Amino acid sequence: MAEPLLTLTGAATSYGQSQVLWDIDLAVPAGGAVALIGRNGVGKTTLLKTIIGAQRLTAGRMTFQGCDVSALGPHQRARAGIGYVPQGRHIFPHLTVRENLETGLSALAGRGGGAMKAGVPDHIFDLFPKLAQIINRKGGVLSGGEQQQLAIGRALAGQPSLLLLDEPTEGIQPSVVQQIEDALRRIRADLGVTVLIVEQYLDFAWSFADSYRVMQRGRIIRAGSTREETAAEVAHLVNI
Amino acid sequence: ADTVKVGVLQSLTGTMAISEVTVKNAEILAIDEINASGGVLGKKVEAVVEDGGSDPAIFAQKATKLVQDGGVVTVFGGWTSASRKAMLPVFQKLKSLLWYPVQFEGNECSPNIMYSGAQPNQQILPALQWAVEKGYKSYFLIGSDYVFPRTANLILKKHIDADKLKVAGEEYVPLGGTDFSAVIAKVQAAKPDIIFSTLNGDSNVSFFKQMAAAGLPSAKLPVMSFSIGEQEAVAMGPSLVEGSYAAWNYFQSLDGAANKKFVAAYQAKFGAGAAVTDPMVHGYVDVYAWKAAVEKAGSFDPEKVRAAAVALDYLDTAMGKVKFAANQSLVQTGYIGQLDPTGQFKIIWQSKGTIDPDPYDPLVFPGKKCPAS
Amino acid sequence: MAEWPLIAGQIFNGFSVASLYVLAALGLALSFGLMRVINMAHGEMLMLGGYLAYLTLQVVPGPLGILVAMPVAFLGAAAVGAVLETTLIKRLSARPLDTLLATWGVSLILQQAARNIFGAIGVDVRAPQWLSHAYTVQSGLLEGLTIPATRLFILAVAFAVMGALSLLLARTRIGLLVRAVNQDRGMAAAAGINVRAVDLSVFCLGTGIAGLAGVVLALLGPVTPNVGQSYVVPAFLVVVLGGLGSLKGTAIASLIVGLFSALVQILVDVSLAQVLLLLFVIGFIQFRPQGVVAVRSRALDA
Amino acid sequence: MNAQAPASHIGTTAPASNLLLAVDGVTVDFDGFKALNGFSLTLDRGTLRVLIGPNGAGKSTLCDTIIGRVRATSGRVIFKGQDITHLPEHEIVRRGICRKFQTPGVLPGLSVLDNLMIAARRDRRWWSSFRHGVAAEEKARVADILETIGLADRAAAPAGQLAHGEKQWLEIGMVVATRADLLLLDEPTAGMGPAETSQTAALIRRLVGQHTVLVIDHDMSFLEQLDARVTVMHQGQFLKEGSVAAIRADADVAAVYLGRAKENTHHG
Amino acid sequence: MDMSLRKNTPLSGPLAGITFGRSLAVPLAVVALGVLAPWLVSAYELNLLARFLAMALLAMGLVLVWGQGGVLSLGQGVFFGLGGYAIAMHMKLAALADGDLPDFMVWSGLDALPWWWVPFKSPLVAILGVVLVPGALAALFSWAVFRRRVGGVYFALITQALALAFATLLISQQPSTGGFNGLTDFQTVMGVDLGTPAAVHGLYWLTLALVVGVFVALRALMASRYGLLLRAIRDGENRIRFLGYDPTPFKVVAFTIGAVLAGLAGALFTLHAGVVSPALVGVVPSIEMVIWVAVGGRNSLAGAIAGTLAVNLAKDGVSSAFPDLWLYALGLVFVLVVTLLPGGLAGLVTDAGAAGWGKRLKTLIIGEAK
Ligand SMILES: Nc1ncnc2c1ncn2[C@@H]1O[C@H](COP(=O)(O)OP(=O)(O)OP(=O)(O)O)[C@@H](O)[C@H]1O
Ligand SMILES: Nc1ncnc2c1ncn2[C@@H]1O[C@H](COP(=O)(O)OP(=O)(O)OP(=O)(O)O)[C@@H](O)[C@H]1O
Ligand SMILES: NC(N)=O
Ligand SMILES: [Mg+2]
Ligand SMILES: [Mg+2]
Repeated sequence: MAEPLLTLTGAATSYGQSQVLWDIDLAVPAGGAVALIGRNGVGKTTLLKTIIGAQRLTAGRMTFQGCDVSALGPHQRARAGIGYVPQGRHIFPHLTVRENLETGLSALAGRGGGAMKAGVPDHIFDLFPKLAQIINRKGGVLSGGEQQQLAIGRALAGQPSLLLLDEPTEGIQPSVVQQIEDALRRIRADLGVTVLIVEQYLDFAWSFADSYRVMQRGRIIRAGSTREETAAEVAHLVNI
Repeated sequence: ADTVKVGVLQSLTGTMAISEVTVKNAEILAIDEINASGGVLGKKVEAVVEDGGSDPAIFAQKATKLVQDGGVVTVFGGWTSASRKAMLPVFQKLKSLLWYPVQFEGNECSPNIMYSGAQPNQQILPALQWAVEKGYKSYFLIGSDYVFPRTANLILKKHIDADKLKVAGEEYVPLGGTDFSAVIAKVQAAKPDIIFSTLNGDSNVSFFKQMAAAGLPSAKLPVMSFSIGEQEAVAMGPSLVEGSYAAWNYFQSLDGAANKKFVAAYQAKFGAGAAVTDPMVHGYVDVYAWKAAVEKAGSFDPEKVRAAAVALDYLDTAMGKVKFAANQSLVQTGYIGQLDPTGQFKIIWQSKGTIDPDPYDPLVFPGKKCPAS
Repeated sequence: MAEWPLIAGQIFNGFSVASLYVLAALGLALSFGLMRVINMAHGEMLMLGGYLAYLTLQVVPGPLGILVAMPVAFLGAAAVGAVLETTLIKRLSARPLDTLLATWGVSLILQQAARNIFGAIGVDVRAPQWLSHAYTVQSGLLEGLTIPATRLFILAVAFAVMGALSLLLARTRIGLLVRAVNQDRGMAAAAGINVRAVDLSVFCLGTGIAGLAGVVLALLGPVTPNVGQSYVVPAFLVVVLGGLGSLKGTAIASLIVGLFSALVQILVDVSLAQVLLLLFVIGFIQFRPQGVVAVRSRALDA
Repeated sequence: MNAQAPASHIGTTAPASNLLLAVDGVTVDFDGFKALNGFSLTLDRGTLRVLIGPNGAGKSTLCDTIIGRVRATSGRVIFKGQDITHLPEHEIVRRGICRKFQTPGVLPGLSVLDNLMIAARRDRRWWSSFRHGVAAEEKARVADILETIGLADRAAAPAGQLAHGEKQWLEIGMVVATRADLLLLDEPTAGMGPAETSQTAALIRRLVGQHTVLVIDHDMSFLEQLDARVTVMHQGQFLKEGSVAAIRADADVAAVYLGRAKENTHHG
Repeated sequence: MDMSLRKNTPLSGPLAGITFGRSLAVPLAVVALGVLAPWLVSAYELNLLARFLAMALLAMGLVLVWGQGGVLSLGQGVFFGLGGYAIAMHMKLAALADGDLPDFMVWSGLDALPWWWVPFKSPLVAILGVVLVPGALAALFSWAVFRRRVGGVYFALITQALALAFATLLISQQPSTGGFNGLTDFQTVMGVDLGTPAAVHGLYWLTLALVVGVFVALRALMASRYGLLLRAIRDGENRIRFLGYDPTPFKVVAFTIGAVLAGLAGALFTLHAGVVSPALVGVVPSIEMVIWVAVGGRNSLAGAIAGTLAVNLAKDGVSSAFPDLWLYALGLVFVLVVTLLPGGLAGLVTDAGAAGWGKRLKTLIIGEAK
């Protein structure tokens, strides 16, 4: 198989004095979908933050598309092609939906001038038609579900090759959850985007991802394929 | 020991530093000269310099420090009346003597202070006398908002009224104020013959610039200033204030060997272009007067020095013949100068002889007295 | 009535003072509204602009010197702003009260530096001949009303700067990026925005405008080490009144402050006008606590 | 027309003995956009009500209006027979309503324990804050809640350092600690795993009776565990009300909210 | 469970912050040294110490207002001034024969005592005025601002404008305030001759006692539920509202206490310095007051005292010898303390603080480490 799109080797990080991640080894193959599962507080979000560069590695290293990116800042990693949808809807509250999406275009800087000028790609509105309806409303006044769609749309505007998703369906109405799930599948299929997703619901994780990683207390304690094992077989690791 | 300590207490920091540092320089110059020529009563004079920080409370604190802990026999210093007022109780309590070098509003007569700066009747009133002689009828009074301008204007108003002339307006701006648009509008509405200005420091620049911009340069509407000296004029760009008037007891352009010698000595030490102003000369004269008084008394004791100082004869100084009167203020001459393009004043008028200092204007404060003799 | 020229004059003066406040406050409003940075050394950027104008006029005397001085002062102040931002402000992001205090320390240092370099007493910047006249109404109701050309010039500069700035923010991506960074730095970076570059540009733009303001202030007043101090407190009040650094709010607030001061000065002196202005501001926030232009948000701690 | 309870039932003079809250024809207009449009709702004492509806239906806005964070353009909110529509927020809370926000609102610089202590305090008037003692009853309750929300071993940690899910728990704990009569829980399980979700459901069921609880959530399996009456809202208006089963079977609800996948076992 | 809960929590008693035993020895020794100071230092140094201790009262107030409440006031000079003027007005009147006017009123052209001066003839009114006038103004002002939910930087800027306006007002109302000169030349207070050593020592000890008393009282207050709520409001004012608390009175109380302490400080300072003037109340002195606290540590009462003494002693020593250097030093101290040492001197004392300092120093030298 080809070289993984993203690798972490011996990665560790901490908030101030308290270490949160220990010795993380992770490889995400290009075109793949990896689900990161684990109880509350085990460090899933922290791991994604480390990958986007919002948390610094205190040990280990990270490569993306074969290059060592350990020393790069978040915006450089975004420009290299990592898109990030954080937990808790971090949209820009005083920017309109359109402007929020346009901020995502910044990740295109240095990747051919035309793409940024062309504006927000249409396929985002195909994936999330609601966004087109509320295009001029301020992000801060949107409902939770609207904000989540916006956050994903913004990440896609930067045309990432790797998309980091932190519990994207949290707080979303069932029919939109469906849409988001469909959208994510289409993102993988049509755009060829690689996905690393944090998800607490094993059913969805299993139906969406090819492989999983279980985290416990800041470590990856188990890795496997969702095709070879059933969700029930790993559930005990998550639910204790 | 064969040294005697004196205090030099001026603002070296804060808003007043700009003016007071020059006075400090002049005082130190005098002390150095005295030491070079053998000191006082055979002792070298050691200057203990302290910073008043442009804050009256610090002046009081430092005055205490100098006299109580520093062992100085006398102190030269102060500029604002606020600093003098704050130091006054200290000198009274510690029975020491302060030499104060700046023109002020009078209304004070402490045995522990030697007032060499002009009393109102030695600066303000001569200026009014000159203006009346010139035929100006309508006066607009502008000042920075503090004690000297307000008291000076109080005196001016009484005298203008008494002379049956007109006060066209009276306006104050906060110290350091820079916006004169409203004041100038009021001046334009009042159409005075002359402006009497007790504006201080930076505000003068704004005032003259905005007057010129509004079509009222000094040539059109004369201004008589009581706080613009050579230093300020040079800094403001003399062309801005060219033709305007000032009243002082000293101008750098004064004739006389003593003045030539003083200016040369000062410029030798502080740069060829350094401007010399009235308060600086008063500070310089104070030190020499102190020396003369000490020698006359044969003692450094403040009480004896004070007694000797008021009994001295006329001294020949850079500002002409001066002496301390019985009320411890300086008997001196009033001059009016007109600014020329180089920042020097052309002396266009002077009082008839020296003027005896009078802290209490008889028109404004009838009944209060502290006579010169 | 003899009062009319005075009242009309004061209304004009209100606009004129407002134009000074706009110029002094715009930079503050930018860095405050967009970065939450209160730059207490802003006044010293005005001062710097004044000194740069003085230096420029030494090199380029003549009628056009002042026009050369404006870009020079803009760039010079922006450069100092860049140094300030990279050495200090960036270390204090998200601590607005601390930036306020630290920049006050900077302001002390810059004032003292100016004192040591240029002397405590200040330098002279003179309006060129083509600005040294006044228009006077010769007849009619407003007979006697005088409008100085310098003040018209400053008014024009204020309008030009406002216009250029709103165009810049509206027509280029910089405005968008700046707002995004302000609202959520971490997320902005993750979206690919170079937050450091944005911070730096905004701050430099703000100090640059202050430098420009310093040039025109020098036409009306002195250039001294503490010239900035006399403008910075009212400029802060403008920012408070204007509401979170919106340009429109800053402009309206400047006008309110300018007209208020000018009109009450018909009745009271400058000192009292200053006190009344503060009372007015406190009264004003009883009705519009968010300032002239309010920003709404659902966030719990916006 | 959509009011599920006739407005005439609601009045400040004669509150029905069992009636705790009545939202009476409330409209909230944001610059022309009506987030709530003549919406009415009544809650009886000691009951549990579930509120669902599409994203943007106005559920959070309803909570905002009840708690005073957003002011009704028209209509009234009656609580315990009194009109609270225009009271300041803290006054409304003191009358016995507490709300959990959709994004956790804990006090980041304070310890978990202090967060709870502040919430548990009965007397919230400023002049009574100068004493030091803490009522034994409050202390016991906080200890109890700490156990329940599983944060006992993190009691001294600053709340800002908790993970998202832990913050959710803490905020639920804070709401419970206030002992308010009416608890508004806006998406209490967002970010929780299935195990925690079940625990939350159990906790809420225990609270009912002593408290009146309004739960908003999108997780149908969670709502099933709650097994309460469900009100569905849509575009700021009342759409349907009924049991969980009835709602799941409803075609209108499916159309605007559930979507095609009724068989979906987790969120919907 | 309950036991472990109570350990190390601020809720466990009024003196929870103070650990008894060994650590009490240091403060006791310091206080003892303070009590003996009149015999240890010169009269001038004692006067300096007395002034600075008076200022420390104000600084401790800022710890409550700024450190605990997160409310930065750039207008403490106003309240300092009000306290100072209240006592100074009394002393001016006390020195006069019946019917006489203070000198500055006479030469400002006033012929009757302004009505608001009259009550200050009474020493009781003056003493009450020292705390009530600043307290009432602060309560009114802060209530007007806080109730409209204006805070943070806005509040800081408004207080700065307040300082400017107050100083301007004092100066411009010369006939009744003494203007730029302020009030000075006091002889007696409450019938005691201020010049006698007994009066000087007595006033010094009074100041010291107040510093100690206020220290203990504020410490207890910060450990009380009020202190906790104040910190909670600093953290999330809106969150607190939705827990049923009205943040406004808490902030108003803190600001008022800060103002009362400033007023007290101003009165004592005026007694020690023998002068009160607008130079003490304006924008710059008000910011300098914040520097004392920033240097000492905004969350530490002891730090605030230490910071006040340190900055003012340095000012006294350095500014005369190196006037130019002093301003650079002051500016630099401010920049460095705020950026590298947000906990101030107090932060240095704790081990964690020292480690943090080392780290920040490293960051400064080597570069970003976030
Ligand atoms: N800013 C922070 N400072 C200190 N500790 C933190 C911070 N953010 C998170 N932590 C701690 O790091 C650990 C991991 O947190 P993280 O947010 O990565 O968990 P998570 O697996 O994403 O949990 P959840 O499922 O609840 O979102 C937790 O114990 C949390 O308390
Ligand atoms: N302050 C505001 N200004 C303008 N529009 C607003 C404001 N607050 C909310 N809205 C709009 O009102 C609608 C209802 O929002 P609300 O948050 O109540 O929805 P919700 O039902 O809670 O949705 P979700 O389930 O996604 O949380 C949304 O479309 C939102 O954009
Ligand atoms: N004495 C003066 N000029 O204040
Ligand atoms: Mg998480
Ligand atoms: Mg909601």
